[in-house]
Amino acid sequence: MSDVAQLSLIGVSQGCGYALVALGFVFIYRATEIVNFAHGELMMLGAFTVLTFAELLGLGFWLGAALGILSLGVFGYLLDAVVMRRVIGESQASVFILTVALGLMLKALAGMIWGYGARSLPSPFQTDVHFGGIVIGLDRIAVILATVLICGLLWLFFSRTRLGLAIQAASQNQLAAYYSRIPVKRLVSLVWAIAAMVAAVAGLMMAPVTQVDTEMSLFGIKAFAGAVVGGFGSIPGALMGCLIIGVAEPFLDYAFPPLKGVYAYILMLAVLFVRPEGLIPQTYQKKV
Amino acid sequence: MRVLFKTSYDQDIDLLVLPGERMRVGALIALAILAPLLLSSYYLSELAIFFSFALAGIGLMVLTGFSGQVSFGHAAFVGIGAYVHAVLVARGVPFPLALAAAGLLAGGVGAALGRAVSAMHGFYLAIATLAFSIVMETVIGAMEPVTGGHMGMPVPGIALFGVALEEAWQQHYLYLAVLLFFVWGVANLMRAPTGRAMIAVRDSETSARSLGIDVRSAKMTAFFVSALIAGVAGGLLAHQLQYLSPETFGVGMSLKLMLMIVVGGLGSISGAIFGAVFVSFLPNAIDALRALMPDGLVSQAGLESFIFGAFIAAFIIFEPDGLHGRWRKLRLFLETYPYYKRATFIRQKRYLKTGRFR
Amino acid sequence: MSDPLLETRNLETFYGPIMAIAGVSLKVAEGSIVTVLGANGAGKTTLLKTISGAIDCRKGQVLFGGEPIQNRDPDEVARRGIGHVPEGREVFPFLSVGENLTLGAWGRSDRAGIARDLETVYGYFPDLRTKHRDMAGFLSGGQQQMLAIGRAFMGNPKLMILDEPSLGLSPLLTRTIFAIIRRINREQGVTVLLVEQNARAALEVADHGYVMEVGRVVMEAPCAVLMESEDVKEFYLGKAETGVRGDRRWKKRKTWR
Amino acid sequence: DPQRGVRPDKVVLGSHTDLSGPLAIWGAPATNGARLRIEEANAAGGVHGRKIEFLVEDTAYQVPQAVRATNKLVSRDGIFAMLLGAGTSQSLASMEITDKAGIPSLFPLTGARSMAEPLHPLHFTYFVSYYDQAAGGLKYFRKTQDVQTVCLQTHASDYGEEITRGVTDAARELGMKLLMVGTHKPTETDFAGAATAIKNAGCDLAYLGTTTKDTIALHTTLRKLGFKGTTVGNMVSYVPIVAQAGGMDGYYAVTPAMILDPKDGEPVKKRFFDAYRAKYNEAPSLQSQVGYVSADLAIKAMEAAGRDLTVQRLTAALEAVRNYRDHFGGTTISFGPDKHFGGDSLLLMQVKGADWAMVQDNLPY
Amino acid sequence: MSTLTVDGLTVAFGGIKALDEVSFHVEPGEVFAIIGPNGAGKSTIFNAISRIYTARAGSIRFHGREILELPPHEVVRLGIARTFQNIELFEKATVLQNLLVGRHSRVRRSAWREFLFLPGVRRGERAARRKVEEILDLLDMQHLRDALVCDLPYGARKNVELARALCAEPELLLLDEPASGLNPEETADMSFWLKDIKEELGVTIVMVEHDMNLVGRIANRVMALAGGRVLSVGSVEEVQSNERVQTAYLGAAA
Ligand SMILES: Nc1ncnc2c1ncn2[C@@H]1O[C@H](COP(=O)(O)OP(=O)(O)OP(=O)(O)O)[C@@H](O)[C@H]1O
Ligand SMILES: Nc1ncnc2c1ncn2[C@@H]1O[C@H](COP(=O)(O)OP(=O)(O)OP(=O)(O)O)[C@@H](O)[C@H]1O
Ligand SMILES: [Mg+2]
Ligand SMILES: [Mg+2]
Repeated sequence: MSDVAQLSLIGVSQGCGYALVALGFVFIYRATEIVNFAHGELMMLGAFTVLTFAELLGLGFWLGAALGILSLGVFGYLLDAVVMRRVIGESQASVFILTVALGLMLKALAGMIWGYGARSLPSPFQTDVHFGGIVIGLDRIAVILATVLICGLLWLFFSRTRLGLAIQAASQNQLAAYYSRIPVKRLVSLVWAIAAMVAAVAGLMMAPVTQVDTEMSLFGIKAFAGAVVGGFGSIPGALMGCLIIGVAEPFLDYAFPPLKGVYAYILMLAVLFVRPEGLIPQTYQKKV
Repeated sequence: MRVLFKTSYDQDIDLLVLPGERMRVGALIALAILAPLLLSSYYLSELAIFFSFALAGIGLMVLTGFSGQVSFGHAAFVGIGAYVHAVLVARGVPFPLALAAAGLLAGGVGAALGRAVSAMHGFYLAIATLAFSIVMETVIGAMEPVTGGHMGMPVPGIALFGVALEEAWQQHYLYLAVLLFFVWGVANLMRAPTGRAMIAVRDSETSARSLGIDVRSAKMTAFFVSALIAGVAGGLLAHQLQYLSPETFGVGMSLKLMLMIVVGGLGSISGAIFGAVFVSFLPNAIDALRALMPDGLVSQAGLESFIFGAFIAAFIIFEPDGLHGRWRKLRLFLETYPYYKRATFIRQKRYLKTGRFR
Repeated sequence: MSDPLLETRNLETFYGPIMAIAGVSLKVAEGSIVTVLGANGAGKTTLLKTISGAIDCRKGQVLFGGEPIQNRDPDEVARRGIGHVPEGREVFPFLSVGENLTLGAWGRSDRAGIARDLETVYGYFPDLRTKHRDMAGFLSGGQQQMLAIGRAFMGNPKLMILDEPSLGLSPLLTRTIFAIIRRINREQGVTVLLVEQNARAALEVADHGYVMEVGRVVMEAPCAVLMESEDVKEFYLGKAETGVRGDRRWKKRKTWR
Repeated sequence: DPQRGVRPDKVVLGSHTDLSGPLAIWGAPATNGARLRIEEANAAGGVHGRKIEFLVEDTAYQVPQAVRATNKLVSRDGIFAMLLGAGTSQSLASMEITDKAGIPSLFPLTGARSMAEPLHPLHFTYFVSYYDQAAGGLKYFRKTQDVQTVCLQTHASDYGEEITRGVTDAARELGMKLLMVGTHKPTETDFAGAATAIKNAGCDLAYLGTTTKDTIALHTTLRKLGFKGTTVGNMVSYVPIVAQAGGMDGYYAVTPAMILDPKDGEPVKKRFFDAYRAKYNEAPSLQSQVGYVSADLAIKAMEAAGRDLTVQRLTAALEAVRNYRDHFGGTTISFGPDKHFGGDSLLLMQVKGADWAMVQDNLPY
Repeated sequence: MSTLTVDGLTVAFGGIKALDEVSFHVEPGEVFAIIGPNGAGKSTIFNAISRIYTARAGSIRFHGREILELPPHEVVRLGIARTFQNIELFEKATVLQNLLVGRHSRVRRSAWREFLFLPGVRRGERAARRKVEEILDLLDMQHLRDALVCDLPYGARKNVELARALCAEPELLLLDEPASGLNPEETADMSFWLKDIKEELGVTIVMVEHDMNLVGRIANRVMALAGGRVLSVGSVEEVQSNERVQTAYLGAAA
């Protein structure tokens, strides 16, 4: 019984970790319909930047985190203004490949700057919390809280603010958005900035779990699976899908150890076969 | 500009109508036939690997370029083909039969997958195929008695009708023949009703249905043909790798295949081949470039993949229609010279419109 | 006559190698309604898109209130006071009708004015009121057209550019549309540039007209004059004529004056 | 017929390695280390007056890339020997080509048994294999702690399979029970399920066939969930970050080489450390040492082979190496006509207070 | 027997009925026009016939054959082709390719024969091409044959869609606002074509149209729809003079 509680709790925190990454690219997708495969790399870059500020420059965790997140925001803004803006209107496959290429570049760049060895980013949340026979690290609880917070904020942003509405409009029909005086270019750059900041937060929060190195970005692939389960593009869907995967995984691992690592994908395929567009579908039959 | 007056429907049906086209394709084939005289065995083996990848790229082009089904797991079919082929050849099955079996089995798995995912669209499909390939990699790893598991298995040499083809030039002709056969076949398919149905499904499913196209079966056909070709490519590739292990056919290879067709230009057969040339020989080009770089930079680990990424990114930003598109423009420029207009080569502003409609 | 509110000088716009408009100059005086007629493919849509910055011109100028605005981003042009109702019902498909209209008022801060305009739009198009919570993408073709017009109206523009506003609307609504155009022009002083296939209605409501053929302006005159032109009558007003087979099936060559 | 890859003024060595993929953490520093040693040799006039040219091809851990790289090195660059090829499958595929061309494969960057087994005249490796590392570790704990039951968590990969065989065989031989084998993808980050399974199986010892990050994740999760048994891994997890990660105290690693301690004042070590840092702007890692040692071994063998360098002479010279000791305090290395695994024994290290401490030298396997 | 018999057709989205028990029938060889205010449910009728929407109740029979049991792609095989209100062409293909796809329901296919391009395939292609050229001739659009659809202006696309539907050699043609976006001259051309299609090809036409001029010129019977219900069916004059049609649709006495 306590095993069940323990595994569920860790599963929830792991699921929240996936969600934290997923939120970033769902956000970009929602706003630009670009599937950003380089999001994991942004997360890695965020972690390295925070590491640089906090450890290498010795500014301490909190200041380092703040500066790291801000730098990533600027980076995200520039990434859109310099690169992504130019490929608007290209086929989804091309844009996707572009993000893959950007990911390659970022990864190589990080390797050249910081090397390929893993580093650990000492976090202030290193203690464990015990209650009722189960234990969880404070860092895991921080992940859960951060995810809930960011998820809530993004959801409010899209559903309650005019800016959120405008961004969605721009993704659905950019020309019409322009005609409605919406400053599409600036908004989209802003979205990239925010998404990169969310990625940095994810990198920073997940660092105790994954350590910081160039391969950290692979964490993002399961986050993709989670977002797809939820219905790609939906914020609550992403949270739901990632939680499902996060919670199911440890139980499947426990019950049947030899296949650890592919359950997320098997689960996702199973969901997609039943609901080809995820739990909260985001595509619609065209009205003709 | 040159004007072609068509005098029969056959001219629209035939593959190569313009004398220029015929000359170009003929010259390319002639060059490929003469290659063993011109190239060392190193370049011939590079060519053989390139032929295998180009073939797999054509397979993916059928699926993604022509019928709009994005697959990020196509390496799985290459892997299935490679393993089936290698296992059969190792058990003494003649090369052509083994290759055919590899293609058919990969095609069968592809069709089954195609049926299962026929209701998925765009990105869902992409991620589903990616997941499929990850699962497939694990399955191959788990089938240890047959596939050698994660340790992998060696691939026997090629023997055709009892004759061992050990020389690079012999393999060269074999690979060239297989590649040309499938290029021809796919070109045929695309000028016939089945191919047009695939294109129709890509552009508008609703419309395709209203014209009597069974969308699901069109998708299955596309998956079948595409996976079959990828499987055959896998069989060819196996002999060049000489050693198979499951992770060879992982996400990295799938992305590389995707890269090839995007860089080449989605929706054209020559695009798949141009793209394969580009992606396959880019590392060689980067290698050559290294001679020009300062010493400290050259020994930087990861430089190759950075430049590789940069090339691809630049390509997509500056020539989103791919090499095929660039080639068309170049031809237009030459044909209309000196009457070309500068505006021809300038892109109008474009606007994103939602892809969330089925 | 005072300076025109909008003027194009010698505009040339290309799609790749295709020259879609070739040296178009026109003037829209402040407070007037100007209509552009032309067969399909004449370049009307291209002209309007060039004016509102949706596509770039290669040559020429677009002057709005005396200032050049060609090749700017369309949102900037729109902020200067040009509201564009595009061809082909460009609504935001996954937002509700209400949200679409709200976005039309982007950048306006006068709450009262917005609320009033919203009421006006719902008054013009009662269908939109009943559907205001539904996703715009699932409206019928005509309803989407109403929404596109309503959205541009919500922006309270100085100049309204309408690309075939009556497309797909019922005869009743078509008539309403023209009445609305006249009303906002008379009552709120909004200048209108109108492209319409329904030439008779357009010429009735407009002050001045241009006729375009394959990318060029071939005729320009006050509407009253245009209506009397033989060619306009022949090709745009659909003069009912009958011949031997009951219908006249051959075409007369266009001569333009 | 002159020897391929040997010219009057130079000898060409090649390497297919991972400078950008998942194993860049091995490939890059090892290549750097080797390069450092080779440049030293060249600065000292080369080997019998020949400068060593070291050609490195990045494979990004892809087999097709490794095959292409090998083809290039063999057919176009005409290398004399392959040094430090990275990755098991990559090296196996590469060796299919080099063997045919009669080119020796020296010290591939992997501990797979297949690198020198079955015995092949051209294959040499100086690591004790992962297989034997597992055996060595289990033997030790059987003796010292009377371990009866073992659990194994390892990669679903060739690396994991190798370890599984090592652990299975050793356990059988030593009369221990293997209670559970779990495998995971190398990229996994969460081990709650696996750790619970290990804990509930009640093993005395958990063998971790893991790499760096999953070692940390699995070990800390095990401890967090209250697993009391011994935890052991192999050389792959023997890296500073594993010790520094926090919560790793008590974790053992079996390794054939030792990480250089920068605070150690010994001049050889210090010279290496400073030179490496100066050249590559970062501290050397275990892999840098491995690269350096591999190059050193190769250079020593070439020197011993004499001015008339041929493959036969090289392999003969290698087979004559006895009790070679590297500069960094690793175990001794000896080769012989039927001993192409160079390592003579192992080291047992343990994490103590965010650092690795030696528990046992000369650990037999 | 009627060509098309629609009986009690009900289509609903959520709680709202877009069509509420609509019944009508279309006789062989006639032009049957459907008019009605925007959102009346006209396009929905077409979408129900071509099985894009699922009907909640009712039946649609074509020569007595129940359509609602068929999968969408079978409908055209019975001989029912359609156009779309907002144009659904294959944008990145040429006009010719679009029309050839239009032949899809009339050609025999076999992927492997096509892969090898056996002689039979070529014969089939030639035959399809001949038919397509006839249609191009009929609609006077040979000059557009090799143009890419995405480069065409609105009006031309409308015609391409009509041509594509004709390529299926339908017995019944469903046209959703064929004249919208056309100027009077082009509308006149359209009316001639529709007459030719009806008289020379013997195709029965059901069309949704707001241009009462066109309706008046070619329709044999008209059905007026509003709010998903039938207001009135009859000759053009009868329907036009119906009071409810006038208030709901025409506005004033037309
Ligand atoms: N995206 C495009 N690419 C290439 N050519 C185009 C494109 N859009 C329009 N054209 C061409 O430009 C010319 C003008 O088209 P435009 O759409 O402006 O005509 P229009 O007068 O609005 O016609 P309609 O009355 O049918 O709307 C046409 O010949 C058309 O073929
Ligand atoms: N897929 C859908 N989802 C929700 N509502 C729909 C859908 N399709 C149609 N409707 C609704 O059904 C009603 C009828 O739509 P339909 O398209 O049939 O109208 P129409 O008569 O063709 O009008 P128009 O002349 O404007 O094209 C409209 O109110 C529309 O909003
Ligand atoms: Mg137009
Ligand atoms: Mg309609």
